[in-house]
Amino acid sequence: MKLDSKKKEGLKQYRKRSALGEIFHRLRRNKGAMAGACILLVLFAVALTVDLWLDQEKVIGMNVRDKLQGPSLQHWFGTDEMGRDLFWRVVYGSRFSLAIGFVAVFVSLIVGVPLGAVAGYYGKKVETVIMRFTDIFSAVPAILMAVVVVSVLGTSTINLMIAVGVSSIPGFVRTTRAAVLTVRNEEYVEAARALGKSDLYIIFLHVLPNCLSPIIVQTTLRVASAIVSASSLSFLGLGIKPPAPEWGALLTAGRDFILDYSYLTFFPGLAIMITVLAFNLLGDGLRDAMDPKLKR
Amino acid sequence: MGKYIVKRVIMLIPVIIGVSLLIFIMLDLAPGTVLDQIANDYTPEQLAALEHELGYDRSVFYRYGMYMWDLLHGDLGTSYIYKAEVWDLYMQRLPATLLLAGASVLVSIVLSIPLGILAATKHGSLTDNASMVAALLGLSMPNFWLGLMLIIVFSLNLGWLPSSGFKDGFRSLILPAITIGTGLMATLTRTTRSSMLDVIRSDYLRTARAKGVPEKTVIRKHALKNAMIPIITVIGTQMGRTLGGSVVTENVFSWPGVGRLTIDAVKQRDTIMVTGCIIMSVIMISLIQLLVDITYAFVDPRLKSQYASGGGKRKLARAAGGGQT
Amino acid sequence: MKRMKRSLSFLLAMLMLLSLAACGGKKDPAPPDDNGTSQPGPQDPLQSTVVQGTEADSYRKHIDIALTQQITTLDPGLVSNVQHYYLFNMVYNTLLFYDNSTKELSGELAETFAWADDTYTKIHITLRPDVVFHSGAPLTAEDVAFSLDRTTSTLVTNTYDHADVIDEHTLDIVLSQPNVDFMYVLSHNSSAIVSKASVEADPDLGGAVGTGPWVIDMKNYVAGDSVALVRNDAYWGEKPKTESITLRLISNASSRLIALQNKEVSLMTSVNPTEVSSAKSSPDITVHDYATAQMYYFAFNNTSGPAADDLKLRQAVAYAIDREELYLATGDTGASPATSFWGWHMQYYFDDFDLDLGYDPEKAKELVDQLDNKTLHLMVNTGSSDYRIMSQVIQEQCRRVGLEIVIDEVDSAGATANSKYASATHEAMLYSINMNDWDSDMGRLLSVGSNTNKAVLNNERITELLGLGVSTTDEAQRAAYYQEIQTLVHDNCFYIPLYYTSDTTAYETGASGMHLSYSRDHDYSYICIPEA
Amino acid sequence: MQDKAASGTLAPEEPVLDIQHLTVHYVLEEETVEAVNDISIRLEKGRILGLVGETGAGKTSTALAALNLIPDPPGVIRSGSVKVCGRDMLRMSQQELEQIRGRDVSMIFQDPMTSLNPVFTVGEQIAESIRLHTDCTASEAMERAGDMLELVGIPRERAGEYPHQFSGGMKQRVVIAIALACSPKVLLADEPTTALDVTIQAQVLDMMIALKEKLDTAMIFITHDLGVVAEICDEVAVMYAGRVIERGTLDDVFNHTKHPYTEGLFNSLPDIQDRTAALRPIPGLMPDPTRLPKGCAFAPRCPYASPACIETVQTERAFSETHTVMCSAYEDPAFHIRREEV
Repeated sequence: MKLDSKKKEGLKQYRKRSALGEIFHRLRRNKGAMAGACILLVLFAVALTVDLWLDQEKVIGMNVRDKLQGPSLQHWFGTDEMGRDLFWRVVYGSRFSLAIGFVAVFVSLIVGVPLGAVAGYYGKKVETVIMRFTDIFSAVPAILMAVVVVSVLGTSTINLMIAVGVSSIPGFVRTTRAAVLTVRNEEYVEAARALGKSDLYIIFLHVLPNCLSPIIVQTTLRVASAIVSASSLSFLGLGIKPPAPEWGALLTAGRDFILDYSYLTFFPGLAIMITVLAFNLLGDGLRDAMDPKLKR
Repeated sequence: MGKYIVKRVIMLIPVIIGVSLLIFIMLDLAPGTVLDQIANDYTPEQLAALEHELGYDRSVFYRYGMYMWDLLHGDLGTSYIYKAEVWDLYMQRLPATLLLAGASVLVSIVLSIPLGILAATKHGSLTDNASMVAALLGLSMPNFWLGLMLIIVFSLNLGWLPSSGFKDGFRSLILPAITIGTGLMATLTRTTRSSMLDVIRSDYLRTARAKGVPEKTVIRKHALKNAMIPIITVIGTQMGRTLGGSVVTENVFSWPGVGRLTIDAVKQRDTIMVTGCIIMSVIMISLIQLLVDITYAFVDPRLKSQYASGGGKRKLARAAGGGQT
Repeated sequence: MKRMKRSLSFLLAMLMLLSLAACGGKKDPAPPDDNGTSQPGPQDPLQSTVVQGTEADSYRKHIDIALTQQITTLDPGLVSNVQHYYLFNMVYNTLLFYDNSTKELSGELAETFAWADDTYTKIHITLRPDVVFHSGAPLTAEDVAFSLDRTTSTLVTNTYDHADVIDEHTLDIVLSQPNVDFMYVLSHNSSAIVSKASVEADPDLGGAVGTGPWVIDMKNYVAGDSVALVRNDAYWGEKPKTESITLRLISNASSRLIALQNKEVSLMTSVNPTEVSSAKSSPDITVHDYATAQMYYFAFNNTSGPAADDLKLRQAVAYAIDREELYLATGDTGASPATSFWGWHMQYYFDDFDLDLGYDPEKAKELVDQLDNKTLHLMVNTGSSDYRIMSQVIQEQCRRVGLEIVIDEVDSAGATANSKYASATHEAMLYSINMNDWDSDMGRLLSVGSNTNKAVLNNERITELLGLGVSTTDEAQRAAYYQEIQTLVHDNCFYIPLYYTSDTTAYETGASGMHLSYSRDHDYSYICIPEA
Repeated sequence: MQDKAASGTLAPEEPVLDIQHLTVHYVLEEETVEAVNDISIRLEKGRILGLVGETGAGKTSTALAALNLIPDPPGVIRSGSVKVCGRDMLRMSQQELEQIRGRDVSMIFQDPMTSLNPVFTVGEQIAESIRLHTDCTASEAMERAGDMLELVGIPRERAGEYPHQFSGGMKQRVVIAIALACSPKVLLADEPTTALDVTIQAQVLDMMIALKEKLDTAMIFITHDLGVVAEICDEVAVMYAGRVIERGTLDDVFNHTKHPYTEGLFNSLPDIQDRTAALRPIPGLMPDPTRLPKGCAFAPRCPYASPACIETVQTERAFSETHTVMCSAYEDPAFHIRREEV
């Protein structure tokens, strides 16, 4: 009896945290990831509430007398060719860039994940067809694919999001498929199958929830690259057009002044860099935290 | 080996067929055709004749069939924007593209591998964190922005390096190569780090240390060579991808690479040019992959014997490559 | 919806600023000249200039020149646009030479040239005997006939029928219909002379063999990016002082200026308007700015769509547009407003119309009130930032008078495709034209079937007048014909001319020998820079 | 602790390996694994010490500490000294360490499959050690590597082959050849035969004994196989939860077993005489090395344990000049374990 209680205690000692808790715990130890998460929190807070506290006049308010002034205490990032305060334009632009990043990735998520799940779950011919198609799709460089899609759909903010989203579909198909492959023969899936549940039910309620971690990592990293891609498209003249204060557009507009007023290019680029870095840090941290190889 | 190459070539065929069909259909959905681009250069009668000749009076599948027929005969077709053979146009751009891709990957290698090794040997330390942030920084900067900033500093303010073109040879190459190379750093550093981490914990490194092998040699000789396969895989992938063209950087530095050629062709609805460029890039990527596979054998004797016995090496190489994407 | 509102408010704010700027900067209208017509075009147009330099003992051997757009092909028979003319001017010769500062034609490859009949359908030409192609073959009448036969340019093909070769150096050029301006066409790059033997030997690249002072270095040619040229030491005329020139594309204006400042290139066109002052302040750079023969215009589809049968709608738009606001918005400070749909530099320019369709929002409002349909779709090629900006300004200007402009954004391929004459689907679009010096050139925009006829105009009287205009050399008659065309176009608002653009060329201080022209097809053949 | 423990009858010279009060901990983020706790081991020239214990008892950590090869982080050597031929491994510069490792002391690792570097030929791997520690050219080193291969029973022609071309037993021979390449004075053999099948085990063991005789190497033989210990060892140390709980000559430990844990180990062996007898495994598990009790770590599993055992700090108790035991039960002079009854 005495031994029994000891045994229990021993078992308690070995009890593991829940998988999610473990991931979160390891993530918290990653200083980079935490820094990224903090930056993102601030960014989200700003992007979501900017309408409430930022006077529109600051973003669009033009004041020719103040045009093209270098950074100062009054105008932290200086002013643009219309005398608009660049700092507030960058702040306001956060909602465009974040929205583009998320909507674009959402587009590739809703297409890529089901395709990857189906490919991984059914295997055989279905898989071959989907994966061949993915191979073909990814043979076209992402930026080129985005340009083609914009050519087909025309230029607009929504189309830009779709274009960027479409070009990252193959990544999601591959990630999801790989993840599904690892769980499709797990016992709980077999059990659900034995219970006669429909494939769709099994995929969405049993398989996908257990494949979330790589998809979450992929999502975080893709949001980062989507923001860069979108700004690249703006740069190539296919993205969002000025005067919308999207960062890529701000940057592109600044290029015309780069000789004399390089800060107009510098600050929006800095904003993109910090945001994307934050996503990348978080994504990288998540990947590390979810990587079973590093558990030892 | 010969059999292996043949197999690779055969595997290329469906991708080429598929990718060209994809491009044909998508560009057909976009408004306008290549003929509209050159419409001002021709009389309506000539245009109508051209339209018939190029199959623009028939369906996209007819044109695709025509293209495939030519392709079967080794003809990549003619660009009606440039009024020249796609093959010739591609070859005009290839030297600059190869140079830039090579230099960029080199920059990435020179920066990433030491950084990755450093991070791995100091796993979990501040150095590790800082190295990874440094590597991610490259990925997080929009290429064109970094390019512009480099131009401002090194061309405009310091006047050290040219800002455009590639006629100055090595000097012209520096800024664009840094621009692309730093963007490639993140993946390579990460791969080096995790691959080194796997190896550093391995028993055979302990054996080496127990023999009294100096730590530097342990890392540079014993560990690195073992960690090389995933690293080479990533280098190959990056080389392949940069060979497909780096549109944005080429744009910033007015670099005559295939990326700009391809994007311009999309804008001009030059379907044949776009398809040709992508087919060439698929072939290039495949060539690089072949090269990478051959390199594996030099790095890992286990794979060499796999090659010798034939079969299963792709799987093994892929497994050894580790799941980086 | 909310986002749309916001972008509208952006635009509104921008426009308010612009109108402020416009009010402040408005110059006095040009005083009417003796004839009572106000002076067209820019106040003091730079006609054409050869940049003068000092003589030196030695000159730089190699010069790089920045292009603003692609050179896609080397063959003058296959393409016609301003970028290619830089190249064609250097590599090829034409039969005649037109000096646009004296407005006179002289022989280039032709030793003599004259109309052979009085119906203006046949030109008799004798060639210089001492001309050889870059391939070494001598120039013959066969080459001339061959070149004119193969060129695809509508400038030539519209009236050229065939050439009768009389002997090795003599031929008659026969036209399908009278065209008194055809000699100008023969001076145009579209009728540059290529070697028949070379083209027949190599259909793809043979067209790159000309007779001009520069030879294309095929080994270093990268289509769409750069063309390397070496001096033609066997040239029949004056030989250049520079040994080799590379024309290469730097499509971004700021990048071009950086390359110029960094001495990577020695000459560029189209300095970014925002950077002109910066460029001018640099002692290493000389900047020329000048009015050009390029005109931006607004074209209604006059065959189908809401504007086709609705003169009031067209006029309402005309009244609503404030041209000055347009070019201030695009940053083209050297631009001048266009009143008549004609080149300011052309001989028969006319703008003394009875009906004044100048900016008048009140009249526009009145007309709009009478309209049933108050919406118009404007197709905009987003490949050009000028079109994009102008469309937004026009949208706002029309909104102010109660007319809704819906902007349909397409890329340049889409714009061309949707506005083809035979199958045009646009309701209205913005476009531009580079006008040649001779008045009949406007026929490109007015004649039936032409793809550059963006108004999809099919007006019998205009067609008739265009024919009459080229069938006589009587200046008074021609003036009357062209005046009538201009009045018709103006009063009916088939097109609304917007403004004539200005342009800049910047080069390394000390460079000379370039022939700069308002027609923008500058000739860089004799550019040279003294060795420091 | 009683230093005199293992001296006396043995050769009077200085021990080649002298581990004193060694404590090794693995410091993890939240907990500390107390792998080795204050152990001392002496080993004289030419002798073989069997280090016995369950998995996780700290045997390998002890051996690694002897080479100063404890992975850091997370490993920390808290205290103690490890003298190899009189020089303290734990207070040496990295360079000095690299000179001594492989030359004076070397180690054979547990798993031959993973202990060889897959991308170098076995010849290179043996020669590397020779080149590092002796003054010779590359070809001489390769020549001697060939000699070593022959010594361990592998034809020298195979020096140019890669590890994956060898079988498990062959690989272990290569590992042994690497360890012995420079005739070290001390050899730490960490379960060198565990990964091999039985017939090959015997071959490898015979070979090691022969080599030991030839090179006069002192050896610590880490194993949990008591049969092997009986066959080759001169002395035995039994480890449990990071402590040496019983040590002595082979005869002391095998025939005069004192510690209840050692007894448990013997009891859990199948009895060859009585095949019908049920195995008597030790109940329970090793305690969590992150929270060892203050007193005896074996107490929770010990059939003789009294509540005091867990609380009392254990000290070594000498039964003879060579035989010491760590068990507080012997405070009671009447205490004896059942094995002695038999």
